Amino acid sequence: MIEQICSIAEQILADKTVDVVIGYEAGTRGAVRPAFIRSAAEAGRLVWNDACTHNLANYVREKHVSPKKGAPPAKVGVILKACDARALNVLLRDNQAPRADLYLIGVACQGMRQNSGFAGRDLGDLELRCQDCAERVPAGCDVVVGEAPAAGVAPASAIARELDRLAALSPAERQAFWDAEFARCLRCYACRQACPACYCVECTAEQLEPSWIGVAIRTPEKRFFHTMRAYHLAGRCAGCDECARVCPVGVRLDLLNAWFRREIEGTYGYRAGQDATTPAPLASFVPSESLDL
Amino acid sequence: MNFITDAQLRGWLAQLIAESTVIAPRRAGEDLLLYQPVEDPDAICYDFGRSTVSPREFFLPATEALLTVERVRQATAGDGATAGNATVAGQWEVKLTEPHLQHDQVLFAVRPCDVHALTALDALMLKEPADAYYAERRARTTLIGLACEQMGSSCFCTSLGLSPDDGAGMDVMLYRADGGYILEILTDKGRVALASQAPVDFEGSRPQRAWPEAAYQVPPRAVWTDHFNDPYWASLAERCLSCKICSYICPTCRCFDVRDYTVAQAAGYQKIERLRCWDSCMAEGYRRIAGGHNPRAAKAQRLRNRFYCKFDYYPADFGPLACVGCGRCVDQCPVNVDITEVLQDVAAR
Amino acid sequence: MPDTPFEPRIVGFLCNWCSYAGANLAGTSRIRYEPNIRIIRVPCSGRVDPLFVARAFQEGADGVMVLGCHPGDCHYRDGNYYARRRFNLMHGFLDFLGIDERRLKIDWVSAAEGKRFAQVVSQFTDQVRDLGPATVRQPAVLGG
Amino acid sequence: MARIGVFVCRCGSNIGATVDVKKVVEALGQTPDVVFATDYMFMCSEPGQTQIQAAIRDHNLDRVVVAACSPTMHFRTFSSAIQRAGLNPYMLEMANIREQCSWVHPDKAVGTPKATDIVRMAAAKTRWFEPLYPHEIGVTRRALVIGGGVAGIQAALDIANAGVPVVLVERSPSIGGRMAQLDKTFPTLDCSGCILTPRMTEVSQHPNITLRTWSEVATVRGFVGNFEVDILQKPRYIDESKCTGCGECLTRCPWKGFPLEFDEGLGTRSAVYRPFPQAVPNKPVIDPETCMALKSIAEDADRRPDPLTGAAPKRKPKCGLCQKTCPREAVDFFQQPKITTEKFGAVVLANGFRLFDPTVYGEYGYGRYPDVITSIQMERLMNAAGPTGGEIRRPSDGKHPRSVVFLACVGSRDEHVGRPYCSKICCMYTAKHAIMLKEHDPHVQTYVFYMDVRAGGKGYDEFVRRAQEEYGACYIRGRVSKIYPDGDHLVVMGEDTLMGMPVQVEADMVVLATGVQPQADAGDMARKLGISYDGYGFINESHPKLNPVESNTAGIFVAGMTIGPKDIPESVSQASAAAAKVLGLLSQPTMLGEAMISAVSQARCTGCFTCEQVCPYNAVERVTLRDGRQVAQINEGLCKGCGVCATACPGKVINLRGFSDQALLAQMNALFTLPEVVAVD
Repeated sequence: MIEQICSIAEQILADKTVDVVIGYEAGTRGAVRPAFIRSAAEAGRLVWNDACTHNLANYVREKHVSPKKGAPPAKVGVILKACDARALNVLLRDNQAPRADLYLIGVACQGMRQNSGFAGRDLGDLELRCQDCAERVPAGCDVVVGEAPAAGVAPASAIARELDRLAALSPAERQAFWDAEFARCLRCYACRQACPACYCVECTAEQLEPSWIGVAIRTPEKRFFHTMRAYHLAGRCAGCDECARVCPVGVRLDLLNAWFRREIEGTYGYRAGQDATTPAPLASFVPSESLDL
Repeated sequence: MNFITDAQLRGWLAQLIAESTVIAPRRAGEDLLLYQPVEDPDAICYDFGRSTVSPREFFLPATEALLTVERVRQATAGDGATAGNATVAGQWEVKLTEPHLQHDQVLFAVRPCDVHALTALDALMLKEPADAYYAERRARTTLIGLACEQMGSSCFCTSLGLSPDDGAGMDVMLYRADGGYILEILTDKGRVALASQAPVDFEGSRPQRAWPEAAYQVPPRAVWTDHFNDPYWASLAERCLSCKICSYICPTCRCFDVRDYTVAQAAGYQKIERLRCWDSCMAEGYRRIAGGHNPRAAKAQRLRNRFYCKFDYYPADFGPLACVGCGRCVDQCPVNVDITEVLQDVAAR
Repeated sequence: MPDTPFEPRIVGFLCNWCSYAGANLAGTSRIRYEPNIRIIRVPCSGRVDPLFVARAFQEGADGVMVLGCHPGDCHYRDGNYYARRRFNLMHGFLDFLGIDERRLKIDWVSAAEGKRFAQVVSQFTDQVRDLGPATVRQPAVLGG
Repeated sequence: MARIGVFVCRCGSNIGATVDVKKVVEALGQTPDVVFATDYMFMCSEPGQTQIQAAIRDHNLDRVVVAACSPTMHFRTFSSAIQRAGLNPYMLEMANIREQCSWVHPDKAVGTPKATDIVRMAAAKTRWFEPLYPHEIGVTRRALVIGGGVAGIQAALDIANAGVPVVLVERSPSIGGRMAQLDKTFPTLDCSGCILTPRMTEVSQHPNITLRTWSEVATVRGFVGNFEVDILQKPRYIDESKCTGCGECLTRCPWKGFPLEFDEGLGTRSAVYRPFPQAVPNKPVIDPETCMALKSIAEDADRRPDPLTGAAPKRKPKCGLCQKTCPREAVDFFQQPKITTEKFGAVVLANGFRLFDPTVYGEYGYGRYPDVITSIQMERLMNAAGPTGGEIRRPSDGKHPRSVVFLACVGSRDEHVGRPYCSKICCMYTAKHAIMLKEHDPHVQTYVFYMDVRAGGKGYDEFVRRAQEEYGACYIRGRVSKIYPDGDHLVVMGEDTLMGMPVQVEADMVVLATGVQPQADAGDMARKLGISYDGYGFINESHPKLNPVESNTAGIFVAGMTIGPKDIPESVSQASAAAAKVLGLLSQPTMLGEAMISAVSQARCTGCFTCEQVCPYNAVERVTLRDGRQVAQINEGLCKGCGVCATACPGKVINLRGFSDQALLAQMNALFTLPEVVAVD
């Protein structure tokens, strides 16, 4: 598979289809990390394995690729897993990247392992999102490498089970659970920075007018930040769970987003990133639908 | 030298807990170890490598009110001057409050690197005019160190001339031994903290370990200066997320933001707090100035600043390096920006 | 203060054209209702950011009401349809975060429904009073 | 720092009796940024307003809170008062302590703290107020009237007579509408045609009116003062510029006997036809469904010009008699639909109504029994220009009826058919029919089954009484349960609820007084115009009392039955009212837009255009900044200030002026005495 990825990268760089290919390379201490390949000769640096967990759609937005203000956007080739491709669809839908400037290299995915992407850590079991994943082959790409893994992997739904467990608690118990989670949060904003759908020019959490949250790093502010972020991502979060992976103190941000995804899919039949055209569920309505509280 | 058994240690900690705020490492999740105030010696994690977040927050809290201003309307007669049937707002009394620690602090099982970091911070924070808030916390905190038994995979303190079992800066130093700890009282503060205890005298010296040799060289300042405009920084920064993980878990990062907030606004009463909160030079808006200009708008400029601050600016301005080789940022960076790799790359260019 | 019975603090976001007018009609008709609600007038229920509601709870509200025109009657044609979706989700999400769903009331009250306005407000107030003080109350520096 | 003045109104005892106003004033006087607080008996009175103005000057106030009644009551009063004292009129907030406090909480111990909270919240909100300036919008001095019935005709004439150009669009071949079908009008029994046709002619000859019949409004873009409308001209197959209306083609067309819509199916027409002799324009239309020539062209490509080369058809159309006959060579079988785009400053919608279809009442047998007809059919039978030349002959055998039964409220006041409202005109036209029948034939006996007689109006009740007393109409209060044929007559079974007994009437004819309902495409039209309509499809007025001819979209006015049931004088009055509104709007070269509208902070806009997706008024535009970023911009003429975009914006870069996030949060925070940023280092 990696040979194929490298040769595609080599080719599209050589024939100037793209200016840069965003893929994965080997980092220090056994880590895998995002790589920006700018010449065909470097394509051999690319790797593909079960630690390529980063959602590279995050780097596609113009500001990452053309750091100089006003420079024309680079043509970008990018390697995407199925979840990454959904996130990219959200960006396309929201006009955050022009499809014409992108060359999407989809890779059929066996699932990523826990601890992926960090130096000096041993890989664990499959990531929770990968345990649940029913869509292993990315859609809407210019080329797809690899084939769908053999069926038969029953989704373990660890995230869904946790949602159910929390739903069965009393509101006070749920509040205690989240207070403990948010208490650890450092407000380092890694969740936001790693999120492809967090593409705001200025985060609402840092705006001064209106100032929705002060700069204090205390539980009420943190709770409000995460409430706000989860709501803003409702219908935008495609479930790559980068936020949960990068969190240095293990806050269960995946659950917040999974709650909205489950609710939106159940109520409005919409999956974030299902395509690049369907309007966001919170920006559309059906006159006859009911208020179902 | 003394020896303290595990049981004695727990007894001592129980006493310290009763007298002061004891901050100690606790397991907060899989792969997650945090320094937190403890109420029970058994809640402490005694066997650990290094905490996920440095204990710096107990000297430079993530959020602290530098001062509180209250305006209270005077309840004196003739107040609320009335003209006809119109009431005009009257006189206000202003009250300022400064924060102080409620209890003395004990930081238990702190690692040598984190205390080296405090020493490095002292060069800035205690330099006259000293930061009164930091100074009070430093003065009222007893540091009980715990020597490392081995270096973690990302540790590189020895490359910076430090040692994993160095008791410098500690008030009391502990070295793990069979059935307890070899204990070294290093300061009067340490002696006071241990006053009520009677640890057994210990004949002999603390355990000597052979630590790995320095794996990395810190390039001299001139090299950093030469490479300021190197395209290396732009390519290194491509994968950087511009998050603040590295700064917030770092024992020497100390940047902050100060803002005033109204926290109560009632009839006849108003309360304003001046808050100092952590900030990070990695954040996009960190250097934005009035009018909107941002001299460090590009993330490459910001990421470069991190390393220059640690190895060039801080030593130039205050003496010590602003890095102690704890390796936290190496472990925690989600996109593998590895400070040791940077040291090698800069040296090699 | 065990002697003072608990009186909930309730914030009500009312759309200008229907529900606020309905509240006015309750007034002109002198229909009494529970006094706990503090009304914030907005042009449309579609103006009510669900985060206003999250903020209200954060800052000490025991209950929040969002009242708009009946679906199909929006002065701005579609505003309440968007509000309906937003609050359909936010209602459950706040509950997921630990804010009892019975503390948030979304309803439609027309300009003609003064009596119903009074009933909806009184019933909700009683319900929140029974639930007791909200536990999220954590006045914080959130900025304004 | 804001300098807020608070003025608490006692409203006589309306507020003063249940709110301790002095305490409210005292509490507000201690609130930060409030530099002046006072109370007065009647703030809205002249001395009250003067007091506010004096305080603004004496205390250098920059914001004013008036704690009194609802802003819907007096916002404008106080807004203009502070404006006269030199403040921007939007630096005012009204705290509603009357309708929403003193009137509903009679206990002072409850009302006083609540009123204090309400006023404090209002004061906190004003701290975030900024002066607002309504946007100036250029105005196109031209009006569009949609619908050529009596309302549209009246509106067009009134506007045109004031010197403003008008385009009148009518989708049928002639203007005149429903009124042209009528025989007489109640209660004066004027001949409908006699009073309407002169107006129709006036329209066609007016220098300021462009008449577009057989045309429809396709799309509407733009906003008040600046509408851009696509008008679809359907092919008439007769060149209007050549046709003189001589009618030669009508006499020669061999394809006859098709039901004539204008006669409600009682009369017939040929394939080329005009709906009625006085039609305006008096020019026929060829119906492609029934014309042999047009059918042959549609079926056979050889009879059409080559679509690519435009070469002449290889074969001639079939028939073509009209074409051969026409002395002006006006017949053009190849006419195509044509769309023209025109600009208007204002629109009057008067697209009328349709009558209820009574076949849903199976028990009445409409459609099964030929002698059960609707009232509009009765109009055509009575009309001298109608299918029977004004003789009342029943459809089945052409006999003159001797006994005629009328059923009122067919499709009105009946929840079961989704029409719970009163159609308002049926009582009157039924009485008119009872009178006219007797006038036509003194031997006729008429019966009217009714629920209530609703005859409110000048001379109306007298008219109904005349029908009963002078013309012997027998009014029976009750519903009809069944109608069935018996020999050559019909038997009507019902109940006389006043007598409390069943009744049975033998009738030669039964006339159903069908109710009024919106046009089948009323909703489509409303959506095209971006105006709101109710559950039936009637247009919602901007305000049912105070803005009865304005839609909720600025610049679009409504008149006549499209709003709801009404009679001719009411429709005409509304049309004139709408015309007056149009003339007012078009009297100035520019106008002021809304001030409380959305604004985008473009520096922070990500260009996701969620706002564009949600805006009900298409007020979001895309603009490209100098740095190449595409961002949103609000069209200040289109925005109505609903704030849906501000809420939907994921980056919170849209704010609604007057209801900004800051202002609303501050208003809420004041309740909890909570935080606001006062300084940023």
